[in-house]
Amino acid sequence: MMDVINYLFETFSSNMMDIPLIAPIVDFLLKIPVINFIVALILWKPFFAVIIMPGLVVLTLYLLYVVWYERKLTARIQWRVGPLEVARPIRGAIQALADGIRYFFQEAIVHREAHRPYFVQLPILAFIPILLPIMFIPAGSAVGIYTPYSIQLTVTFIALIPITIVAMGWASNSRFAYIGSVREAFMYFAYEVPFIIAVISMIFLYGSGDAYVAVEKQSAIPGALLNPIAFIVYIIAMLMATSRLPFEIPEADQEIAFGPFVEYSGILFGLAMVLAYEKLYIMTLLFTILFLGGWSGPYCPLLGDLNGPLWMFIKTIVVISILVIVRSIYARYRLDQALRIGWTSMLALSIAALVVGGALGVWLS
Amino acid sequence: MDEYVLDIPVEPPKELRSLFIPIPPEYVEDTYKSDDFLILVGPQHPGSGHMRLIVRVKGDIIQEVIPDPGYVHRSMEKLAENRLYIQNIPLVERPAIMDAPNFNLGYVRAIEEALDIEVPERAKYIRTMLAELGRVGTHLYDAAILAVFIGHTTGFMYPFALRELICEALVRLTGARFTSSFIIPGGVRRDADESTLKWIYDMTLAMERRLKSFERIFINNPTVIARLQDVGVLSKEEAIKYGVVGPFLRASGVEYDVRKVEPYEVYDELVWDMPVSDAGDSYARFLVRVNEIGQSLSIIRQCIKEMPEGRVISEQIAENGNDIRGSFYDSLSNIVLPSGEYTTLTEGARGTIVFSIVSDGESNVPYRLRIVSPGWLYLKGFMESMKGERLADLQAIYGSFGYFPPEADR
Amino acid sequence: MDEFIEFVRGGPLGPVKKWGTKWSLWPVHFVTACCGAELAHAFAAGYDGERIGALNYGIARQTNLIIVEGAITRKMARALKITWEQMPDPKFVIVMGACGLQGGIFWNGYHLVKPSDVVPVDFFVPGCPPTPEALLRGIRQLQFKIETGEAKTSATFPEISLEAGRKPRVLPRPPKKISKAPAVIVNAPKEVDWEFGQKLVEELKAKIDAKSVTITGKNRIAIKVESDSITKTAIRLKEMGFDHVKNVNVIDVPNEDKFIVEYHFSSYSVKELMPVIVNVFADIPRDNPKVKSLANMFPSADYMEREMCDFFGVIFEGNPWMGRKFLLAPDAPEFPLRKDFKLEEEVYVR
Amino acid sequence: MIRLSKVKTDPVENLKRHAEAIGEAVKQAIKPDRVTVEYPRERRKYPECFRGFIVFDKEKCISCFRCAQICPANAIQMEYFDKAYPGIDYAKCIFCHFCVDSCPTGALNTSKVHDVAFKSMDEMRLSAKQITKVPEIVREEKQTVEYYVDRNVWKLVRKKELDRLEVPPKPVKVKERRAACTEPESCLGCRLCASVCPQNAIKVEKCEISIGEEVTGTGCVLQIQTDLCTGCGLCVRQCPMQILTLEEVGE
Repeated sequence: MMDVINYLFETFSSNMMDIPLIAPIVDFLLKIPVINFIVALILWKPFFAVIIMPGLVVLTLYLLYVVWYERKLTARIQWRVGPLEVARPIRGAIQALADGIRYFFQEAIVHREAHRPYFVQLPILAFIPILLPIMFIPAGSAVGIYTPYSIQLTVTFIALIPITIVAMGWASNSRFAYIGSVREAFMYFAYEVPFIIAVISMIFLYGSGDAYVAVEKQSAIPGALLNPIAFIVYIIAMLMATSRLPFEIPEADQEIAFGPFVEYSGILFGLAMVLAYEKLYIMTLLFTILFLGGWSGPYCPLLGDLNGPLWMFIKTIVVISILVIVRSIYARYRLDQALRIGWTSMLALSIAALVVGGALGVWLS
Repeated sequence: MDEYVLDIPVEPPKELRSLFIPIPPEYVEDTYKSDDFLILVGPQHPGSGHMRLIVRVKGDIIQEVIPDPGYVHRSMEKLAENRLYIQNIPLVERPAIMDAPNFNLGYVRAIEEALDIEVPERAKYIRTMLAELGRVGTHLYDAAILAVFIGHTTGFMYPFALRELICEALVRLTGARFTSSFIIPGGVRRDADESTLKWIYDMTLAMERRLKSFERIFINNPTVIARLQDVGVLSKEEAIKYGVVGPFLRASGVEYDVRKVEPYEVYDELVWDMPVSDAGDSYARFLVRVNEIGQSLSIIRQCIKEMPEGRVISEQIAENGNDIRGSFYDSLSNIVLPSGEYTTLTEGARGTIVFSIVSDGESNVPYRLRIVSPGWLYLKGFMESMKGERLADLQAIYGSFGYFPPEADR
Repeated sequence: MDEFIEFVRGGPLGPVKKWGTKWSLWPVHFVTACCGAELAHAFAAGYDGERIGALNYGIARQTNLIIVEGAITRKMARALKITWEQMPDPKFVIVMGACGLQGGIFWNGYHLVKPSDVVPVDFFVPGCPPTPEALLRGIRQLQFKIETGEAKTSATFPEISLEAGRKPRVLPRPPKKISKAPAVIVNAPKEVDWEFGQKLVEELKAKIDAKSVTITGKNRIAIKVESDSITKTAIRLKEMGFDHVKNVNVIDVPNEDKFIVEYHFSSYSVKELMPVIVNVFADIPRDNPKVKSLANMFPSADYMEREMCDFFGVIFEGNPWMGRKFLLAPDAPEFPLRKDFKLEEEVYVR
Repeated sequence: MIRLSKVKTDPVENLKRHAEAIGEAVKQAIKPDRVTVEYPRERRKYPECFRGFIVFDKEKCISCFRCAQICPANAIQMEYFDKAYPGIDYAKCIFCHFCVDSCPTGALNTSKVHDVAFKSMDEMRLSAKQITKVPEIVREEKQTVEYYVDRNVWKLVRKKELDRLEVPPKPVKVKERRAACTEPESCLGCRLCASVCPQNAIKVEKCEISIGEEVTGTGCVLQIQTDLCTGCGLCVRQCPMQILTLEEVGE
């Protein structure tokens, strides 16, 4: 038993995040039994990447931030104030927490017509395709599982998310949920092909599906400037994939009353509703790696290994903060219009991006 | 490709057989047999207020829409037969409270026509101004609802912010934000003072500036144009056939505005234009109203500029020239109309309002008061225009008609 | 399970739950009547209810507050009940507007239900419509209620002492005067200066087999016909350019034992006829109220004929919707606009 | 007439429109034109003609029933104390203020109170005793807001002061009136006027009616004590023969 623990401790401590800023504290903690094991586990690079940064903990903080920020920014553009009174000194920043708590304690109704097991499981199951890509997305030296195909793998897992949403709609067994599921499936068709082609064009450009290679290649010029067409296609595909306006078609609350999520309530709805934000987070992480130079940024020696994840997180938050503005600018397209955009202009653009990416890739190599 | 029909015995869902769904069971069965789908939109639905639409879709294409109105039917016509003429003023305002001055004006004009009351000039100007304020307010309201129906929340907030100005103007004039009950037979209840008029004048200019923001972010927004253009087209012939009214009729190319064809109050003395479009689609319906807002603001400014001094209530009604306070009951409670039927047309914001009072010549309550609101008149055209469109267009067309069920159901 | 619920309510997590619920009162999008306009104001840029944590949102399952916006009709009451039942606990109801309280101006209407009879109500906000401030005050009071567990009216009315007196034997007369034997004349002639009208009347007289053609005012003409020749008249009018029906009206005259059925025709396509309204009316017997429908010829008359059938029980033969309630709830009283259906009378003395 | 036509939707136009919309949003995000009244913390200033909760002045009331009878919602019902005073049911009141305008003595007056939430409908049925003063409401505000417009801008002006909610009573311009009998000979002697008079100012006395010198029967004579009469007009409205009127007094 002790051997196993010792072995694990050795494994963890040999591959720890090296952060000079908190090094004395870590060193001190490592001397205490039991706690040293926990500290080593937390600072173990794969664990740190998946659970702390850019994984679960940061994801939760991000969710609280982005929901509040989106509401606040929208309110600002709309001549009003947005969430405020819940915590006036910090401009209502914990509004999302209040909503979350309310959802958590609210009754979760499973209606009679629903397919009970799936109806309850699916919002939780949907976390799997959200968390899996995080395991493969590296952030500097913090990486869950290193593989040279991390970009391809991430794209694959992202493609799984709509399936869970469609399944939720099916399990709800309601008219609007049904229509919403069909719309989700259609939207999937609209963005997936241009999205994958855009990613492939970047892989061509970098000559590898390895995130480290991609970031290294962008050390001089970021990918957004290398292949701006792919950049645009990716952004639009991201809006479509995360059902943000103007492509908020599957959820479309005024048309089909939140589509697949129409019957969800309480904590289940809370889980289902943040799916889109989580998806946005994952896709933006990938976006940062592909187009914005990933975790590269001015190096602060005090932070050591934390530099990479931190820069990546900052870039992601900035990108998302800019992206959420579209919510207050655009109206919702119709399904057929979105499909038309996907299969005409976006497909054409993505193929152009492929050509550019291929040519540049050959030239660069 | 051949179409295959599977002859599977279909069991229509139980909830569609309820007494409260006003369609025959055969229709439901027929729908399910022919591979269609029935969707009930409303009454509790984020994209439909207070009414139910029974939508029959084939795939994504709407085959037929059956309205199920009456969710806000508040028995106005019956109540009117039980109240004094003057007590009916708040009642007739309630169908569309954002357009209250126009409804109020229509009803009061019917009484004045019966009694041959000459309204003082100043009162006429104030009434016209009120009616136009109501029109601007309603158009803004409808624009906001249209915006939220197609998912544009900023487009919802801006007009409602601008409506605050209208409400403030109404408060300063009449004392109430919405239901002013300000127009009474023979004039208006109170005179408008100079500072209020100046405030309203400035307000129209400030509003025009703010409307520019709205124009940039919503009216000219390419997603909005994509959603609305060529959707829910009513040709001129169809519009006439279904008896569509108001801006929706003008959007189909018919040059009909009660203010032009049968001018009342001071509309024939003011300079204004009637926006007409030939397109007949949702965007034309919206644009016509946007243009009307500009015209109405101009009318309000002209009213304030040209408003003469003098009484605001006719001598036939009250002795106090500028304020009915104190003698309201004595002057107005015992109105008896001569026997006959009196019908007035008024151009409300959403179209023609028909008030038809039947009096027996002895009672001081109407024998029968028939209110035909614009919503009720264009409901048929609204339903027909949705045929053949996509399901997502239902909300866009709904919003473009500015359909307000309380107004239609009365 | 009950123990678990009890634990959540009163256990150590209770205050957290209360705090979350207090600052996250999301009203469901349930528009019931015209107060919805003020509700929208309260949540739009002018007042922005989102400030105090209330976000107007979607449907019942995801929200925890119903704001009943004014009148609840017999038809809507069912929807209100269903919405209430769909909503997960804890849930609250605020009723705004006089119509939702005691009926307001529609207090004796035949189609109204009090929301407090349908669902338990936490707060009532008076006004017609209430100002957005009043609605926000309702939400504020609800927040206090969640926090302290005790509902409080947000105003106190200072009372002066007065001795109760006796009701006198004779109470003042109600102001209403209603004729016992009303003489209903739809086509009362009126002298007006209207040249085109004279010409039009001559033309109508020549074309239509009418009992009488009268000018009842500027731009208004009334034509009295037999009940079975309404269709014929309508065809003639259509040929002349009257292309739509503005109004279908029925007047109940019980003391003459008849209904008067009116169709108001007007024109959009001929410029001179635009302001003119031609009222074609006919008497039909009260015990067998049947008349031919014009819905096929004039689709604009369709819904109004259905409505009149609801109100008076007049059968428009040929309209496919006869006999099924259109505007009224299935449980609404039969033919409420007939004169023999009486409403509750006003009371002026407590 | 303004003729509108279809809008062009070519890509160049569309790009321009996209840019305009995004530009507007970015402009607002940087420098917002906020117009929100933060209600519980601040109160919007309403003008004095605002129709809010009604305040009743008992001293001026003449129990004329005009308010109760004009009320379209039948929210006002009279209660008998020493006289009949109006009680208001705010569960029905629609704030049309027909009653305030009908009151010939100005006993009813408006106030700026409008934001009240009640916990039950019984509490909303206020008696005349409770409406004599402006209700004390929960006020959380620190400042007052006013809408300011000029020809270019619309903005909020905030002042660090609390708005007064009562409105000073405005004088009513109605002349004082007294009941008078126009056709004494038509009087039926039904005594309805006397029994409905809140002041007991009308006395009906039997008298003999004579034509020439011959006594033809007994009739009644109305004696209206003008010093007691308040001019409420109840008798005028009650009289089945409509022989009573209100006459203006003096100057």
